[in-house]
Amino acid sequence: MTMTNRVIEEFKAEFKSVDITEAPYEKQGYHLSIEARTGNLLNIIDFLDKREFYIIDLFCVDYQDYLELVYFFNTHRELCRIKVTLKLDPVKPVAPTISNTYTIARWYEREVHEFFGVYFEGHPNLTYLFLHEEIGHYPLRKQHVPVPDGDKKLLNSFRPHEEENSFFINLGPQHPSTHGVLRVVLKMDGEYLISAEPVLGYLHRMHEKMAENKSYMQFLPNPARMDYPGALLFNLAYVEAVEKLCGIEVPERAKYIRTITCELNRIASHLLWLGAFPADLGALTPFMYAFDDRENILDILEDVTGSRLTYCYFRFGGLYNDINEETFIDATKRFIERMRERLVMYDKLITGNVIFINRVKNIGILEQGQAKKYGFSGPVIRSTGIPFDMRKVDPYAAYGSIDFEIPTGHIGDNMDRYMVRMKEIEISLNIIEEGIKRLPSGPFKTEKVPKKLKPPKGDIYNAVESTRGETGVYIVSDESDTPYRMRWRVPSYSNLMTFPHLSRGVLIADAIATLGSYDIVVPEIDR
Amino acid sequence: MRVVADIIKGAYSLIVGMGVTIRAFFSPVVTCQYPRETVNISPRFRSHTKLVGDPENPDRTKCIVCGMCERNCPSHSIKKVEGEKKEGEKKKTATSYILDFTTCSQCGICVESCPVDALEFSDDYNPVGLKREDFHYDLVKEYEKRKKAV
Amino acid sequence: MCDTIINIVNIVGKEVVRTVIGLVGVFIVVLGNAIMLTWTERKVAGHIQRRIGPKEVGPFGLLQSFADSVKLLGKELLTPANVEKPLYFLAPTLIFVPVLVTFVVIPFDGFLQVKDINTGILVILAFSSLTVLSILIGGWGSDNKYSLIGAVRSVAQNIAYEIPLLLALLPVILMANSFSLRDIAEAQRGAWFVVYQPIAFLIFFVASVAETNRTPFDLPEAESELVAGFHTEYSGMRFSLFFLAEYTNMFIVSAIAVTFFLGGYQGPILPGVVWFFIKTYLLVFVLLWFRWTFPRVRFDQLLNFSWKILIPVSFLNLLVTGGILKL
Amino acid sequence: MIFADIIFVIIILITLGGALMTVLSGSIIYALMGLVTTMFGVAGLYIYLNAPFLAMMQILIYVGAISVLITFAIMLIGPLYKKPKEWSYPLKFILAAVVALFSFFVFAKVILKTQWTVLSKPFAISTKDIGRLLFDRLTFPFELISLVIVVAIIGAVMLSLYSRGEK
Amino acid sequence: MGKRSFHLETKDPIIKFAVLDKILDLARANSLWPITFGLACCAIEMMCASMARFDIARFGAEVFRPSPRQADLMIVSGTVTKKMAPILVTLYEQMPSPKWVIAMGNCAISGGPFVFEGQYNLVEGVDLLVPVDIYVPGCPPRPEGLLEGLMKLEEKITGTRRFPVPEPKW
Amino acid sequence: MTGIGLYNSLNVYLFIGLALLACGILGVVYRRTLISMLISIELIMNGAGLNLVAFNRFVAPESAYGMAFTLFIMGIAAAEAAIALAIIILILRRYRHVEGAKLKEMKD
Repeated sequence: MTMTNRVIEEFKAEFKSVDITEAPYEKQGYHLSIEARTGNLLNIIDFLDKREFYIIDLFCVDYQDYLELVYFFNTHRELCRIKVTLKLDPVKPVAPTISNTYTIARWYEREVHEFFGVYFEGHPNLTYLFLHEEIGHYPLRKQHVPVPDGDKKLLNSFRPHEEENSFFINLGPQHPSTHGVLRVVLKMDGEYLISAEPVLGYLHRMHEKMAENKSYMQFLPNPARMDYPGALLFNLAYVEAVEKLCGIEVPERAKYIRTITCELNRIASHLLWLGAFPADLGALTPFMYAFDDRENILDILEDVTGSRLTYCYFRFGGLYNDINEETFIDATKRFIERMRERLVMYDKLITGNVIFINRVKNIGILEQGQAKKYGFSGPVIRSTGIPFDMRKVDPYAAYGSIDFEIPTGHIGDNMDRYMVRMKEIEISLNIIEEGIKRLPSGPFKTEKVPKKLKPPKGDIYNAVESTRGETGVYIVSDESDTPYRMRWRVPSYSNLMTFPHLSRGVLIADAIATLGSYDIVVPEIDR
Repeated sequence: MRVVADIIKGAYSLIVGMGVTIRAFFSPVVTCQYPRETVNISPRFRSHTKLVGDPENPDRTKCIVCGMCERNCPSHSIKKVEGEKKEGEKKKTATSYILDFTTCSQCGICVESCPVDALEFSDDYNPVGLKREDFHYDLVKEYEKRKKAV
Repeated sequence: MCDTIINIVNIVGKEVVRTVIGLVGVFIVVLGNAIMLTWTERKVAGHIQRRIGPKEVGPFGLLQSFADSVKLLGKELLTPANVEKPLYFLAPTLIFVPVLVTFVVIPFDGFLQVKDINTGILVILAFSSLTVLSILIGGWGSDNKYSLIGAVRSVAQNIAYEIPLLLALLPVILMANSFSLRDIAEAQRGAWFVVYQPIAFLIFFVASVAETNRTPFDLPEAESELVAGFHTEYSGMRFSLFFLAEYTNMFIVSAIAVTFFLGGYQGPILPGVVWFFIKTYLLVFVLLWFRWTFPRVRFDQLLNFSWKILIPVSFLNLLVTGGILKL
Repeated sequence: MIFADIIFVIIILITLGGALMTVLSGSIIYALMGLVTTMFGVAGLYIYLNAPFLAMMQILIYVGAISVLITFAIMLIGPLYKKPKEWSYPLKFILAAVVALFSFFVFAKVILKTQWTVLSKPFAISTKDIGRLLFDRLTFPFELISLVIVVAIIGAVMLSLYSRGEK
Repeated sequence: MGKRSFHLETKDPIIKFAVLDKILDLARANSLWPITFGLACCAIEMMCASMARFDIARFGAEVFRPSPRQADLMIVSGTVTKKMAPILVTLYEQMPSPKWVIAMGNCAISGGPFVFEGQYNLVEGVDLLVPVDIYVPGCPPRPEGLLEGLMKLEEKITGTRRFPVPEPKW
Repeated sequence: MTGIGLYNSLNVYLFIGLALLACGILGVVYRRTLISMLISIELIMNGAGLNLVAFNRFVAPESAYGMAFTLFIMGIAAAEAAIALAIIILILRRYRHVEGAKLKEMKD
């Protein structure tokens, strides 16, 4: 019996009055959908929590007549995505908070609050997370709804009161180790952290709002700007979602090229992290070596896609252009050989270094039990020992036909996160090698794609494994040529939010090592 | 005894690391000295777009002023695509094609959507300027300049 | 008129004239060394990272440090609003005193020494504590939390590492039977003390890396944690003084290590001063090499390393040396 | 040797100025700076007294250890006491000044009254002599002092451990 | 496009030491220390420019200072949002003069591809906040673009260009 | 031209030491925080050391007792500072201030 059937049975037994409907997975990207009401939402959440479901995402859609809160759940053992919806009154939207069960919801709910004006009863700290003082309306509502006075509780204007034994430090937005413009308000006692509170939105570029103003085609360059180190993977998530929504078939060759270029991009992204992580610990030379290797990938990818960083290469139904077969395969093979040698060098320079080991081992330990509370993914979850990888769980592109292993860690400390990523580079090299061997010939793009895409009414959730974890895109279509609502589920967001938990009572140096080990990309979090 | 062994092991790992760096110290540099030499840039490199000349009539570009690129551009970088119909020709001839490169995202949608393949990416990889208006290119004029240079 | 001048010269005496000339020489050496070292550091860093480093400014980029120093001199002298002005101004000046004083007693050659003081090493150690003090008041006066944390770290680190530093020097002082640096250098005519005291040399070298705040012990200015540490709020000239002091300190600890363990100016064929500089710069190169290879240790690890390993080992070393010498 | 005199006077001024700064300045950190100045002055006086070893030890111990320790403590006390009120009511100041001046004049009288038997022999005590004395005649006090220091260190560590445990 | 609130003015000093000024200008042009201030995608290309392949160190500009007090050059590499704007201005003001700004990438120049009607969080061009000396367009610009910008800045400071001009490509 | 030889007179040193003592007493009595009291005590110690060395130099130039005892004073001063600071920090942790006059509890 599959997970889905079991859940249906158990759910029907427990909730007689609530409907649970099966959704066509191929069309919508989730298996079950439940329509909850304010009264029974918490019970449903409890039901899911008991069955080891983790929360993928929480967001809101404004249907004008009503607001709909959407909760997405899945399990780490087996693919079973459940969409729970909750309809709210658009004038005075109030919902119960689920942050007592799922900790990550604390931040998701704050986000919904500031973008839609939904109030969450029982939320411990319903302040603004992204927006700044000047914005006087709820930006993602379809109509202009002004924010009532006294509701704009901003961390921006938050002047933490100093206590006798502690003081506050603003780590960022301009700080060498926050990898961009993240701000973390640290409450410290000497060198020890008492608590940490991330403040986001310094790079909020309104991607989700922008999507509602652009056609499907015109949104293509945007995903690459969300996660610039792994641009192709975000591109793929978006393109595949739209393809599923419109039912566009992709030729085999395109699938393989997508896989190969994505894995190259993954290595490039991991190399960027491999440089930045020791740099956070004070070693600057690996940074240069990693970038040297990365340049090699960029050369290959530039020859394919035409850009060095923010690729806009995948198109609905295929690719922008075919690869240049001789040069590409040759260069890739040479790169694989070189990279394998370099990995040995990195082992000598970084992995074996006693100072490095002492700095990362047993620091920032994430337990398996927290995985469902926070919904973190990618190398962060694999480091805790859970072999959860979207490429394996829900194969897309050509991953289904290529065999590869999933590296896992043991205790989930910084060292494990480091080792998992290093191992992933190696595995990516294997995947690329395998993909090149099997690369079929044929067209690189389907001909049948209409110039103006007008997908049928409905919604879709599609997830890929980006370099940082599960990247999902949720699109609501209303038959026009622009998405009605587009939501991005980004892995760094949930990964980062474990930081307040991990940084309690540790040294500032350890906290920074932990922050570095997440490999966060701020534009992706801020969107 | 374990402490001593740890110290020795640790010191050895440090020496191994130093070996890596000193080897790098004596190996050749990988730098490309930019203004004196340039990296081989792929022909597919995407900079701003340029107009392609009509092979039949080098005085005009291939552009037929259909406005597809203008409509499809994600960030409305293409402004003022205008042209006139010259006598004796079937298609319109572009007289001005203004590209605001400062909002372009080099996605290639304009190139793709052009029905007559009049657009191409140029190789202008290092543009700099002193004001932002420097990058409002008139592609027709640029085409004429290029033609003169050849 | 003429009388008074002669009088003054008489009163001042040869010794003072010699000292003044020596001080001027020291000043030139300090500046030249710092300029040279900044260039070397960037060049070494470049080649370790397989790039070129400074190249376009002057031949081989040799004028790079000059350009930097001229630029820093020409910068606006900016004083942040909330600083404790007297402390803020005093710190960069104070950090320069020990640097100048220390050079007075270092024997560059048998005859090339500004002044041989019979408590030479004590002078160096005594005045080097001023460095800590100036970092402290600089960090304190800056009214910046990052500076303050950097300063506190610096003090804890210096207190912890001054002890093994001293204890590592003591066996050599015992063997040479003198505090004077020249006597110590002369005592190594036969064999260098590093042969008898390899452990002391290692301890001294590690401790001196910590004393100069270099990677892997660069916690007071740890970039990824504390922005720029204690000199976050300093700019222009004042910052360049910190910069200068850091590079001169690197030279000084290497020079002391050379004098104490590597035979000072002793060496065949070449004149002593050349040997001295060769040995010193080799040690400086090792310091640079360290910096561009290792990550930074953590604060508690740093202190533990000193209290739990360096100090007991150096005590043991001292005891054994004393025992062997006197029994 | 007029120069020596001039420098001597300067050193005296430094010493006394530092001492006054120590007691009269408004904030602890300036008081500490005053103390450091005084210590340097006293070290200079030691050099005039033909005791360069003592001068160096003075700087090494007082500046390098004690004042750094005190600064460290001030920093640990933290921003709370960055500018504590050092000036209490003037009556107390007057009282303190009276006490200080009184003791000054009493001892001054004593100094001036007493006929010191100043021997005009050249003073030639080297570091070696001090060392000999310390390990010969004064071994017991020397060991006692070391004991005191060890006890002090242990005590300080215990105290700080106690305070940490309490938290 | 919003109105510019900054106009670049050059005031002639009353007394001029021609030679000294020239030396100072030369020194300044050849020792531009940037502040570590990465905003978005372009920050990666900025890092690339300082890495082994392109090595900005050859021009003496690799000394990325984390503290604005010690920096001369601010490379605004990425999108400036309204929430970030006051911080950017603070950082600019904390830099001691003479100081320069390079707007790197289309976002910094004009808001780039993120400009659309109804946008609520974007500063459309960093030149609305601080005076910008050099504009380097691209999304993101290649590292060569940044190096070229650096040389253009040197040209702007000293008045002459020391380096050869690579062949223009179109 | 010879100087007055100010530095060759015992009384000068004694008076400097005395001045340091007076300053120290002034500080100890009137300063409020414990740390500044400690600093004042260090002043007194300095004065005492100076006196000892001066007597050694002028009254008993053949021995080194004065100097040896000055060294002892330094050692004591260091020990005293360590203990005192530990106590001060303890007091700070417990009473949240370091003002001597307010410490009533200790008297009981």
